[in-house]
Amino acid sequence: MDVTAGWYLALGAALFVIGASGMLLRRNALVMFMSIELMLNAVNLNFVVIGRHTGDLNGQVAVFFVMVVAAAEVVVGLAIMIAVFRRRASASVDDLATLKG
Amino acid sequence: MVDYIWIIIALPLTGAVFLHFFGTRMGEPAAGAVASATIGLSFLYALAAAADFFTGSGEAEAVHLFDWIPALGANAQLLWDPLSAVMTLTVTGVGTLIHVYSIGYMHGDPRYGRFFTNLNFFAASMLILVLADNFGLLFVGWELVGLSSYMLISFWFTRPSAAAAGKKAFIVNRVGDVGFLVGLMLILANFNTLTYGAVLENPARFVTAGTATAITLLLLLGAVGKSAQIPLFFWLPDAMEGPTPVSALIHAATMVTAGVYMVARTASLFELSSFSAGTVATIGAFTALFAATIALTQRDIKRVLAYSTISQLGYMFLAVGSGAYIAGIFHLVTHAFFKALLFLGSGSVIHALNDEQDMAKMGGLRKVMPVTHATMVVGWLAIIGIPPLAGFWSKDEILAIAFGEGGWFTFLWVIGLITALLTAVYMTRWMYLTFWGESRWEDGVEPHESPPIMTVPLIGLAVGGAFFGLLNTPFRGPLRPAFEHFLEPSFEGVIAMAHIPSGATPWNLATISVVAAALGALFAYRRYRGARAYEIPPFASKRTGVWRWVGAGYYVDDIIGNLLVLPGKLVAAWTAFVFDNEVIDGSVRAVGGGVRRIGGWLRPLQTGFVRSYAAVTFAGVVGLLVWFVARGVG
Amino acid sequence: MDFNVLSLLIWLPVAGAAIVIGLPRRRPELVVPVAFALSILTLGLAGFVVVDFDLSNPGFQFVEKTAIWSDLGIDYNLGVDGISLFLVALTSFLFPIAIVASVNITDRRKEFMATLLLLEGALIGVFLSLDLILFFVFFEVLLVPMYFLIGLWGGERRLEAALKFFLYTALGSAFLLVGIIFLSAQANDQFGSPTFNYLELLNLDISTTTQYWLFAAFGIAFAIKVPLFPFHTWLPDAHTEAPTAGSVILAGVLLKMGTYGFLRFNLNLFPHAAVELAGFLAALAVVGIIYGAVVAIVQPDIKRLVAYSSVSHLGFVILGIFALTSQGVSGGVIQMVNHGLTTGALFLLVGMIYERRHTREISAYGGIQKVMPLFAGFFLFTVFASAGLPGLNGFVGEFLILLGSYARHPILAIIAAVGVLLAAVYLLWAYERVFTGELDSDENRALTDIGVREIGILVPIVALIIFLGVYPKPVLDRIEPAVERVLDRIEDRTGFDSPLRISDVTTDGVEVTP
Amino acid sequence: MTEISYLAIGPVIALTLGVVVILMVEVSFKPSTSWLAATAGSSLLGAFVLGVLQWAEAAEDPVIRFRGMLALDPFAAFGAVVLTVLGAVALLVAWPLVLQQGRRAAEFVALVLLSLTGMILMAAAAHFIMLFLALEVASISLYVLAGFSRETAEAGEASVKYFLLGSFASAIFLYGVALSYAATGSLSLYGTAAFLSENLLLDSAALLAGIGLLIVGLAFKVSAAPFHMWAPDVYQGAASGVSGFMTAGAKIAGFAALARIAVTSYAPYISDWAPAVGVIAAISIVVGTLLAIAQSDIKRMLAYSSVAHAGFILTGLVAGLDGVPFIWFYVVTYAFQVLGAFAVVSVVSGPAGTRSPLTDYAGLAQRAPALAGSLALLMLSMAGIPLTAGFLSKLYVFREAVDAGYLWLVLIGAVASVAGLFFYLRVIVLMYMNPQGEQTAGAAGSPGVSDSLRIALTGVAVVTLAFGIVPGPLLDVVTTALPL
Repeated sequence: MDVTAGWYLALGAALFVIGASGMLLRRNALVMFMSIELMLNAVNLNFVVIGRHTGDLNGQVAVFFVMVVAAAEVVVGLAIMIAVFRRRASASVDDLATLKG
Repeated sequence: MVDYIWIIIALPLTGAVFLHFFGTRMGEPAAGAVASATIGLSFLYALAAAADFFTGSGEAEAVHLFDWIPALGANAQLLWDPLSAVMTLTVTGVGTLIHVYSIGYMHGDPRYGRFFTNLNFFAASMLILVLADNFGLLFVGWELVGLSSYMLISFWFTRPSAAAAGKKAFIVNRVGDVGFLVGLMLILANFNTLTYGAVLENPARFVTAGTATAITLLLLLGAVGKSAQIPLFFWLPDAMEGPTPVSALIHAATMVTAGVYMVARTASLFELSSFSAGTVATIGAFTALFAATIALTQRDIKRVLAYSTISQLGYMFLAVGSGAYIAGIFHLVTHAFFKALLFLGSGSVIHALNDEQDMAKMGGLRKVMPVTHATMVVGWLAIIGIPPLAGFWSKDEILAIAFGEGGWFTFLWVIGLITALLTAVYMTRWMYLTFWGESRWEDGVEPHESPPIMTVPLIGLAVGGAFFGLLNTPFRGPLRPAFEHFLEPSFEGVIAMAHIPSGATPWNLATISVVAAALGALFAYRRYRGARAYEIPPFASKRTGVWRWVGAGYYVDDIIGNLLVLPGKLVAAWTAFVFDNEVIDGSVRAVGGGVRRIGGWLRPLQTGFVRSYAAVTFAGVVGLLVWFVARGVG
Repeated sequence: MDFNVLSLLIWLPVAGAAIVIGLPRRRPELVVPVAFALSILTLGLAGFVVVDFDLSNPGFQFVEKTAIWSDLGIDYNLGVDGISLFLVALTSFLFPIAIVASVNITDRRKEFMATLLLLEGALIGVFLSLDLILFFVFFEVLLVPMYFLIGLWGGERRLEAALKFFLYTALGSAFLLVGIIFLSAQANDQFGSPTFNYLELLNLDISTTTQYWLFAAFGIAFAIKVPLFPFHTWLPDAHTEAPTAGSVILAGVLLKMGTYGFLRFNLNLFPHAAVELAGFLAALAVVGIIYGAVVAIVQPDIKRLVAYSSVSHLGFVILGIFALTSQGVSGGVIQMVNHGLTTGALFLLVGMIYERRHTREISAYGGIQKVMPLFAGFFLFTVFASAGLPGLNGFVGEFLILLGSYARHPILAIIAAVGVLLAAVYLLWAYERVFTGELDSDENRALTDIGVREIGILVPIVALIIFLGVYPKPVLDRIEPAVERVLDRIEDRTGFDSPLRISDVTTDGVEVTP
Repeated sequence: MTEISYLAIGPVIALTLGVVVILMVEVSFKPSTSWLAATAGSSLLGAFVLGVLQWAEAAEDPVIRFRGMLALDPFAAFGAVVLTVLGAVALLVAWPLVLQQGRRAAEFVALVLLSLTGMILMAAAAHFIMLFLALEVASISLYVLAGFSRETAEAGEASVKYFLLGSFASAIFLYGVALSYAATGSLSLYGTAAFLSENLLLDSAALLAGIGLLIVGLAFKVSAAPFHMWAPDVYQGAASGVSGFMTAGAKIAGFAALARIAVTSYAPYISDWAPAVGVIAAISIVVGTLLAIAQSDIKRMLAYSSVAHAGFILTGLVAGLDGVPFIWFYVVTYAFQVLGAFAVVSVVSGPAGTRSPLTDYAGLAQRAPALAGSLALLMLSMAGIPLTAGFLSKLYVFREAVDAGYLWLVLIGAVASVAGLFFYLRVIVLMYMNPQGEQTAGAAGSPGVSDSLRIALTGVAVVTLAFGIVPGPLLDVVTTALPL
């Protein structure tokens, strides 16, 4: 059997959902952030596949931009987290619940 | 002359307005003089204006003053016809005498000026009532006299009883007025106007007997309220809280007779419905008897007269109910004379005994108050119907006509006759307890004859009470029934005018009633001659059986109080404090609070945990996807 | 018109508010005179309009029209007809009185007077607007000054009262706004261009079902304002907590916006629905008449008593309007004015006694007629005016309403007549408890009678009360053509045949000597 | 005719230039705050002027430049102008905060300008990738701004939450882009539009799913329920001086982007997405109002009210292109109102403060009449009382929604706006009628108001009133500020 675009898209979707569920289930801020990265990459996969499928370069190019943005996010995100979690033992986001209601 | 008929109203009205601003400053007796002058002048004017009617050359005229509420056919428009002339003359005539009397009676009252303001204002209102040419204006007068009666009854407002009595009078009258008002609704709906001419001229053109019955019964409710007939009579005795001249003018001579006048005025409607007419007569007869019985037992000199007034008004209702409109008006006039006389006399007595009203503390005043006594004797004979005094002629005409109607009316005649007997009893008793027998005055009271300013009006009224009756004797010849001829033009439209049966009947009837009166007087004479206070039954400590009932006015006030007023207040309180506060406003508050509470419930969802936020967001995503994909696929 | 008198009527008080605020802080004694002068000026303008009003023209007069936001069809469009004329006059008449009545307010007096003047402008605007958005703007914006009036200068429970008043009425206007927008959407479909112009919207033909919905949307807003039973509970609180001037304006003018709205919009824009629902609304009105009176009887607080009496009286107005007869409707219109005068006067009087004794509890008084005879006289007079005594203004309205509505709602009219009796009950009972009897407590013995200023503000009202009662012709002559026009419109839109019109009535009797 | 148009990126250049200069100078010298102000001001001024030029240019012939990347149309131009003005006012408001930052002042200013560039690009982007980049530029700077003040733990918490959820949303948005790309084969907004108008999709599931995710991504930015959860925490946690800018900017940019893609790319599918938008609007209005009622902290209250307002603005979107001008009107006027409101908050509870309980406002009218007055005006405007911009905004969006047949939504909106009075009036009551009595009023002395802030507040108040009474000028502009 040959692997059509549909499979890749399905894989992308699966990865995206895995990432999303990681976001919902994990406590550790870093891990949550990683699952977001996973979601972004799932989307990247889609872009590549569709670009390949339609022979349109935009898809391929988009991936690079997403990667760059993701990198930027990493930088800022990690900076923020360090700033916040420096004083704390864990990096559990559940400790951050003073603002609510 | 007639075109300026409004002057009759304007005079006392200006008097009232003038006195309102300057009366207090003028003080006595100027204020009283002004008031008496204004009303006296309007009496003279009315006399002059009525001249044509005396000669029989007069024509009924409507005088248009200005538009008031044209949309209802109710304009400021006066009607000058024999009927309104008679009423005007009575009001102004008797009114003048009472005004003069008051100059003396109210001597020394701190609110002397205000009293005459109100008295003048009452006269003006009453004149509006009798001169109105449409039901709208009639209603104006109708209510204004109610107002002035309210203000005069509670004139001594510091006495709670007086204030309460005034309020009671006004509200009970209002009950009747509701009926009156609804009656006017029907009139407008059926006649498309409130003007007398269009309504009363052959109303059969517009209404069936049924409608006429409805209208007349509603009007009757109003009349019953004003004229203190069953079931709305119980305000009048309390109204005696007012100064005696007020009782004389308003609650004996004029205002209370407005009901009779109104029925007579709307005769052409009443005759369309024999039922209504019968109701009027029956109410009248029974009220007459009922009130007379209570009058037997009262010890307050004025309350006796109050119940007597109710009873006499009953006679008038009996008259107009049996179609004897002229007889009714006739009795109205004679009664105005002798009842005003009696009231003013009692006023003179009260005055002499330093505001003592309890007859148990009177007696033997004949010697000290000769003039008053003399006039009272006239009044007494007049009211119990001894010829040739006024009461005899008018009352007997009524009884005769009722008898002549036959059927049910014969029964009413019997009641009327019994009432005549009772009238003789309680009035004779009244005379004994006040003027005759021995004195039972409190210590330190030296009664004295009232000053001329008070006695002169008494004499004037006495003359009227004595001779006015002769104006309407059934004799032919020199003493032809002038009064009847005088009034007849006003009742042209009325087909079924009842007249005295011809032949010997009236004479027999007259004899019967005179005998009845004599018997009553005789009984009272034997019973109360030389009586001492403690041994006079109605006064004796132990009132037994029926006397307790009668003495308490059949407990009507208590019944009203406990069956209507009290439950009414309870219902009102429940509506206000339970239903309105809890149910209606409560539900409003509930909505407001509910919104707040829902907000409170939602807050905990904002847990502060990032992951739950993400979860909610994700749920939103899923929901949206489901929606879109469903649409995309379907 | 060479000058836009109507605009002046609206904006003069508003500018006045600015002027008052601008007055120097160190000259507090200037505030009242300036405010008073401005309101008198406004009254003069209103008087000019009343006099210059053309009786033969049943339509709108002094019309001004300039497109402000034309792309949305929102115009600045003013006009006055026989229906709004006397409401404007009443408004401009009551404000000078309200101002003089509140000279004793020392806390933030400037702000107080400015608020009053703003309120006046907005109120006049409500009655003059011929553009629905303009109407709504005034209708809604005047909640703010009123809110501050109650909330800043009110009694102990002023805050909740003010909030209740604001929210309750705003809820109504929310529906009104949706209704208005929907109406203009209809116009957009039918005319191809959106418009909020009342006169143009009159030409819409709206399906009967839509009319019901719109009638409801407008109706709720106005029913709350009137207030109709059962939307009335904001009123006693607001009236009771408001300062005297506030109560006077609230009862005198604000409530009329509801009745006016019913007459101006519900009857004209949705005739079918109006004819169909007339019975229902009249029934609500009658319930209000009786209910308000019954509740008033037992109120221990005299201001609350007067407030509930308003519920009862406004019921008469609505009954008259939805009688759909000339007599009923014109009675309703004149009764709006009457109620404004009498209830306004009552609140003034209550305010005077409150200033002296600082209690509204009826039970705290008794026998004070002895120490305050003048006050008692004015009070009794007003009481009877309010109880609809013939010869005074209240009667003319009630008489027209009752007799006019019988033709269409006989039963309801008869029940309403009982309201006249109940009015006498609660008013006279209250009078008896406050003024008559023995003068027992020392506080009451210490009371002083009203002074020149207080007499001065009462006399004009009293004069008007008598004048309108004895000679209402000038007023009726201006009202009736406009009312006839409304009914004609309903008749040719719906084929409804009004049971009683002016033309039906005859005044011919015995030959009349001119 | 070239694809390059420096005018199209003019404002962006001006701002980025400003950022670069500020940062470079900052590292080498210690510039005074006044110098900072001057630089920031001039770059904002430049951006503004260029924006106006854009408008003048685009008014004649709107075009797409940079090979379908950026639109040079009135829509973009207007966005640029409004956002630069907003940025300026925001800096005025935040200036006390800047002064407190000492060495970090420059970073702060730079971040504000940077996020502005992102927002401006969001309004101008004609390509999904462009849009994504703009979105990220704007958001990432906001993440940092949210946690900028190190004093309070709340700030850090706020920024972490904002960051995590924000990037989560971005991912979702991006996935939506991918799906749309899959369905249409185009990443350009206008390409997508062209494709959809030319050929009819047999199975639009993928496309619609994509649209759905795109809407979620942007609804998150504008904090529409149920994607609003972050908003209250972030706006409260962030320094009062800056949360106003975060709210306002995000709203303008987010709605600009949302409006553009909705009415250009996916116009043919309006019957599919409009109802969904309507539902989101309804939920936002109801949830925002109800929760705002329950708040005791004014910042949270404002946050929830901004959720409700997001709902009201979305109400305008259901009308499609017809609604766009009124979305502009609403979002612009609202943005300045919310900025002003937070400005007052930053005075009362300190520019770096995070919490601002309502009780602090008791008796404010006596202590600071001007502040109280302007806050009261803003509250009334947000509540939609006539003669304020807030009323007209609501009126317009409601009217459009009714025309589009969304009566139910308008009814919900109208009733909710009444319930909203609850909390707007509560602030006024506290300030003027002061039920607690004097003891709270005595507690806090008269707060000092910096001149910059006074200017900003006056401006905001004037705008709110002016556009409430004579909306004409603004209306004329927004009715032409349509996307190509």
